[in-house]
Amino acid sequence: MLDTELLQEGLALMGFGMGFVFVFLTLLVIATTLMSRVVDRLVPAPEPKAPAAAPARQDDEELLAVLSAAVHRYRQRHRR
Amino acid sequence: MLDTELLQEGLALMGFGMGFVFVFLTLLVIATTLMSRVVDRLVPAPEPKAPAAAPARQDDEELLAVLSAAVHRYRQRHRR
Amino acid sequence: MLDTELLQEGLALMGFGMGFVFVFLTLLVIATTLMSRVVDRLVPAPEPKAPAAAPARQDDEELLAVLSAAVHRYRQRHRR
Amino acid sequence: MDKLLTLWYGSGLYNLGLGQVVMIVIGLLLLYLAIHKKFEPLLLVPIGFGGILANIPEAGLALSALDQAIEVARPAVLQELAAVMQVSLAGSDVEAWRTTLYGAAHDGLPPELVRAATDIAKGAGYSNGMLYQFYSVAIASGVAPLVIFMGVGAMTDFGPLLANPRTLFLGAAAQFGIFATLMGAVGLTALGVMDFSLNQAAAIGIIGGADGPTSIYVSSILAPELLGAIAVAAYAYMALVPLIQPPIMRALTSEKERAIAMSQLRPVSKLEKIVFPLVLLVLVALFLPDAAPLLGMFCFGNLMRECGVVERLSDTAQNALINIVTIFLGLSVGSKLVASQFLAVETLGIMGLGVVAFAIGTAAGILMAKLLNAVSKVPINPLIGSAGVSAVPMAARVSNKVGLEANPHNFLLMHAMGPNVAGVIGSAVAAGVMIKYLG
Amino acid sequence: MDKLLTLWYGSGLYNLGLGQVVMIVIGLLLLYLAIHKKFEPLLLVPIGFGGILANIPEAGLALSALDQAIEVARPAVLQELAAVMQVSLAGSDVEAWRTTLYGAAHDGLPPELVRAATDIAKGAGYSNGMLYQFYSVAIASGVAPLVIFMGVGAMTDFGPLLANPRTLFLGAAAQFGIFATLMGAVGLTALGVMDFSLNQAAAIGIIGGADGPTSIYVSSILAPELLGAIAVAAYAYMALVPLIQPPIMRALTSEKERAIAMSQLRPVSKLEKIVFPLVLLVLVALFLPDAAPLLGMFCFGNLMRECGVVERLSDTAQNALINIVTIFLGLSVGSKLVASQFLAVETLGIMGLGVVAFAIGTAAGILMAKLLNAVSKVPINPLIGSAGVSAVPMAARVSNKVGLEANPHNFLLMHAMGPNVAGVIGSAVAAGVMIKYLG
Amino acid sequence: MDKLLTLWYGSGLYNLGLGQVVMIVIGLLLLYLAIHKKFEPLLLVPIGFGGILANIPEAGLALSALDQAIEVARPAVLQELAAVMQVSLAGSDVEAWRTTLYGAAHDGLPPELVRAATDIAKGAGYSNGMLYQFYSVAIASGVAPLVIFMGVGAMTDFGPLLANPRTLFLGAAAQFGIFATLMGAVGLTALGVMDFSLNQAAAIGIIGGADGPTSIYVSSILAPELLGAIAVAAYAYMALVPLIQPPIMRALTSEKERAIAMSQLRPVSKLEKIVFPLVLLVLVALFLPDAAPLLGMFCFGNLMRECGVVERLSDTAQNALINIVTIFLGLSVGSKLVASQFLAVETLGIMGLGVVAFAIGTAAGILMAKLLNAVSKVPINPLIGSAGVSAVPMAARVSNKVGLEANPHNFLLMHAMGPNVAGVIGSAVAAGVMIKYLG
Ligand code: NA
Ligand code: NA
Ligand code: NA
Repeated sequence: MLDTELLQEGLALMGFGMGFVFVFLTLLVIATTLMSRVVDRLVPAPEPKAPAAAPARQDDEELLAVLSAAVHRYRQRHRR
Repeated sequence: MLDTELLQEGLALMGFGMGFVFVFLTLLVIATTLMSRVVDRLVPAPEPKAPAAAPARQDDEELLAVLSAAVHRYRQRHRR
Repeated sequence: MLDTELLQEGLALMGFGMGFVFVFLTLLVIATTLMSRVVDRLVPAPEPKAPAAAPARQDDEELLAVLSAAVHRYRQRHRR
Repeated sequence: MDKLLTLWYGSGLYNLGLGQVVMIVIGLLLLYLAIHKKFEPLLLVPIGFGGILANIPEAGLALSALDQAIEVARPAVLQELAAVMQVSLAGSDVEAWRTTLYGAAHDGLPPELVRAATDIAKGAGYSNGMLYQFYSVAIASGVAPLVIFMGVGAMTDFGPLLANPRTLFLGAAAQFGIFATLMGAVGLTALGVMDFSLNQAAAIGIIGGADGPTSIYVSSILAPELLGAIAVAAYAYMALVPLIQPPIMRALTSEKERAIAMSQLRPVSKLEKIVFPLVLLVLVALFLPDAAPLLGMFCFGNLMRECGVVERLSDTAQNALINIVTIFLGLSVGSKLVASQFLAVETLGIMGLGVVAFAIGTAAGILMAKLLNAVSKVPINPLIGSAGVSAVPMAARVSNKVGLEANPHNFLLMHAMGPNVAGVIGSAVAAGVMIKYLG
Repeated sequence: MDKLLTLWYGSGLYNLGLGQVVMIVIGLLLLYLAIHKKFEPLLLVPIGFGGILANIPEAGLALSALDQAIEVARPAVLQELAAVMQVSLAGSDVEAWRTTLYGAAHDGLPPELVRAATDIAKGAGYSNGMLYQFYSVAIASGVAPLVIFMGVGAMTDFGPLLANPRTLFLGAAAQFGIFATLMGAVGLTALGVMDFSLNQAAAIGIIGGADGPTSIYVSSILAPELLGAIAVAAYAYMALVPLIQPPIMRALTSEKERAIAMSQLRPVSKLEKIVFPLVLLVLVALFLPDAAPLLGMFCFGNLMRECGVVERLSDTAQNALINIVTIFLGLSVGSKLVASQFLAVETLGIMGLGVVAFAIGTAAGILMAKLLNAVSKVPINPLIGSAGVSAVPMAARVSNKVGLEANPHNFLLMHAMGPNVAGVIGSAVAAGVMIKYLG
Repeated sequence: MDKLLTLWYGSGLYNLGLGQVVMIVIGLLLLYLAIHKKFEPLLLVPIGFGGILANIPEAGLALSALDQAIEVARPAVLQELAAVMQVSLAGSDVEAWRTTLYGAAHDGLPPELVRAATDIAKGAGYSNGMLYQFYSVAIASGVAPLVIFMGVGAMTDFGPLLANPRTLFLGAAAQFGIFATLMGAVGLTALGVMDFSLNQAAAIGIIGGADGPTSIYVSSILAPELLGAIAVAAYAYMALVPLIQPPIMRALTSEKERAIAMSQLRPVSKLEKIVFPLVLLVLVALFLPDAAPLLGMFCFGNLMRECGVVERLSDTAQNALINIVTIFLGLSVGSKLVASQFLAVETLGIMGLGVVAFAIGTAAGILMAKLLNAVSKVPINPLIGSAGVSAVPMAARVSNKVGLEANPHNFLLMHAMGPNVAGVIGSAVAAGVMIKYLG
């Protein structure tokens, strides 16, 4: 292959490649947006349920932090 | 293979197969029963030792339940 | 191979082999010692930092022991 | 412009066949059943996804390098292939050439010619598809189902069975589903409705064993061309056990029988549990060597579990190892869901026979339990007979649930675990008999 | 005495070439960067160590049995090899014979002759080196990068991308780094500075995708001889993202742009997350089948993660399985760091082009974000554009950090995760295009 | 009736040979030792079970497709095999034909003829046995012992050795057990009692290294036909270390020597621990490339452990990966426990020589420690010398226990860990020397 041929091939691949990436991801944007709308219509997005679960007990959170640390240390010690 | 031949082959295989399954599992029942008897004679079945271990402390069980939940949540959070 | 040949081969291999093992491990002793010295000069061995970390809270240790046991039982129960 | 056309001619949309569309929809349906309906998701998610991958046009993920070359290579390459495969290509219709070559490659081409043709395909830049490689390593070698069976062994507690060995008879009886289905497939062929060989009929029958790995293992040996349909049927019907079994159970038992209370199981010692897999292994060695791979690995897994000294191996067999193998086994099974193989009237036959197999197995188990009840002094609730089809532990749960309806204080779960694990042994024995005669 | 000499002639010290010394030092340097500087240690520790192993003189760990025989066998064995390889060995210089045989073995020798020559090599006591075996199973088959991609899919949360699908454009733009680098490699060749084929240029370009497994997968197909240098460049520059990107980001944006606050992301439902990998899979199937292995496994991993019914498989894919494969992938890549292949001026070119690729990709992502900002009503902070190169999650963290410098209350991390994971998809698509045209 | 006879002629009971009965009993005995006596259960449970599987009559689990065909195929198939193997079958005694074919297949049949014969065997429906496949992938490739060695490296703490590098001499001395045993095997052959080749003698000697994976690796290269007996001996005697060593230790030391207190070990820095595996690797590269696979993987595992940046890889190497490989390694070793190979007088010789190897290694280690004690100012308790045979960490515990008997305040465990891990290096070096000369 001559050098100019190689350059041309490279340019062509760049053009096609970059173009294809954009076309494909544009299709994906469209498909994703449509999908989200369909899903939202079929199954309306639930209210964020965090408030119900989180404040159950603040103490719990603290206990959990202590526990997490303890479990972590336990694991590290027993790993080797 | 003619169709009647195939049917005969199938019937023969069904007969032999089902028979063999029964004979084999019957042998297994016999062998297992004998084995259990021999084992029981060699090593008399130990008394159920649950009573000794279980009531150690009821509190422990409760703590364990709390811990289990905590550990479970800890794990779920840290898994991803 | 005649038997005496085999014996000679065996003796030679024993001599070479044992010699090589010693030479190699001697080199390793030398290299390790040098390495330790170089490392020690580059990065002076840190003071043992255990005292700082360990006595943080004695209670913690006790809690940890309880937790470890609990976690262990939790795991055993849930493994199968 | 030229390149744009290449892209278009090589795109999936341009090459999409109707069969592939149907198969992709079937793959999505399997995923829906697995995810939304919780139909054996551990297997049906990988199988469904693998099925979609296998039907992506032009990608050839489920094809060998040679098949891939036959399907898409330039005419010059096809002529080279024809030369080494000693096939003559008539006419100038390239599609006809491909059909000729495909036929030759899959109809007893001597192995040395397969090697030579594969060399040409690889030299022309084609390589084995990803799913084809997974299939070769995981299923064609027989290894994946065996390793999964080892893991299942490591998760199985034979305690209830050891406490009441008579339940092995229930596990034996339920295998009648296997052989009745075999006869069904043979009968459909004799009637000219379908066209199954005896080997295929046997592989279909094993669906009645309600054991995924056993089904896959047997059909990979006896009828690999049906493996996709058989595996899908086996797992789908296993998931349907809670729907299929209860009507049959109610029809074959009286209210009074369903309310029978069973005496508590005796405690089983650790040593019995250790020795049992060895007893089973020795019996297999003496009487049915052809079941040795399946039951050998199963017993090995169980021994690791019970012996108490190799916990880390047992843990790994039950977790990391079985999970890894499940992923690749599922994708490999999916590779057999290519349109040309799956979209045949035979698949409908397999689906139909599969549900019959479960029904007959269930009925046979219950009738055997009634028989045992009639001849034995110790009462036995016939509902635990249906658990003999295996489908561990779903079938045992169904026995328990139907039992509770009749007598809310009667917990049959542990009693049903006996026939349930006996059914695993029973179908492996049946598989061994099939392989012995037909393998 | 004879034996002592054998030991000395067979020792590493006697046979050590300068190239091997240099490569061992490079291996140690990679380990230093990985361990002390924390440069992508999960890959660079195995790669660096594998590189050292591959350059141990006489051990031949990275060589096939045949290459090993060609390199060290007695003249008689070389003559046997020449006979079956149908090569004539001129003169009596054994080293020249080795060169001739090596050339013949690696320049289109027909596969049946390779087999025959390998038979002779094995018969003479040579066997495939350990790293060569790892490479064959893990990389040459294409399996290891795909399994890692599955694990990456199982660790990826598409939530931020689904909440703001426009960020896919940023992921697309950043792939310009890939194609610009390809042109760079082609340009250097046209200028006569380097000598890269189009396939090699494409494999080098993929470094700009900032995705280790994608780079390895593409170069194993298009340019296996450059795989070592490409993988090292890809992982090294990924680790350097926090150094390479910020200056470019600051140069292309104004203080005011960097301070743009973005509106909070909407919550994304579980169902959307489950369906997204299937939508992506179907698009791949329809429009770019050549990306099906990479994106198929990625989507499969992500589906396992999100579907919620196969947690044990998802866990294994994210932990035991990806770790096991990473170990062997790293060692296998290391096997390509043999002196004769790595110590070429091309490697310098690859290193230089690699950093250019990252820089251009970063710039393209930012410019695309500015464009989106200009045409859209919803404000978008251009700093998240740089995350489009992927290098998950490092590039997103860089966006966040540079954003915090301009506006200490503006947390861009979650917003930058959108283009970040879009970049993974983008480079896999680019990889598919490359393979379609050149594979 | 015909079919019933087939079943009977194909049953294990009909075909059971005395050798197979004996081997199954030996397998059960190994399981008893592993489970009840806790003899290295992680290996001996899979080995024992694999040994039973390998001896199931007619199942051919440990045979290749070709061997399986030779053993059980119909006369017509045997004639086809003879044709392609270029062997003439005299007479009409089919059993004699089998013997002829088996001899031809295992005595230097050219690889292309092996391929052709295997094609015929597979065409006739025979396939590679399950254990044969495990053996090929796990051991014949050399991979499994190496991966286990990597895991062992990841579990090894070189701290005590680095604190007191002199203990490497103890690890060197204990390897005398290896070479003395080699001479023992050679001597028995010279005396005409046994018939070992030099390669076999070397493989037997390595038992004295008290390192399972090293033994398996070396004998898979030098004497695969003895692998079963060697592996069983190696693991069995490792488990017997607490019985074999103490009498020798007491006989060679005085009460006063045994009571010697050793000064506390200095703390070893993290950096030393990171650099040590690299120092060892470089020495191996320079002086003994043939030990590179074994010690390379060992050092790699240790580097992953110590470097602190790849914890997830190190964890996997120590758990999921080593467990998976152990299961298949064990079953594969079991595949070498077939009656025809194991039930030979040579096995008795191996068992006898193995215990001698351990005893001599123990003695050499202790004598070397006494020597060091004599020439050095820093006191060294000779009891730690016995730990140089490796058998990590059992031998170190034995040193500690015997030391406590003499001086209840003297804890030798950490001091003995130095020679203990030095012994691992020492035997890998010895293995490298063997492979260099004989491989
Ligand atoms: Na069953
Ligand atoms: Na990317
Ligand atoms: Na040792």
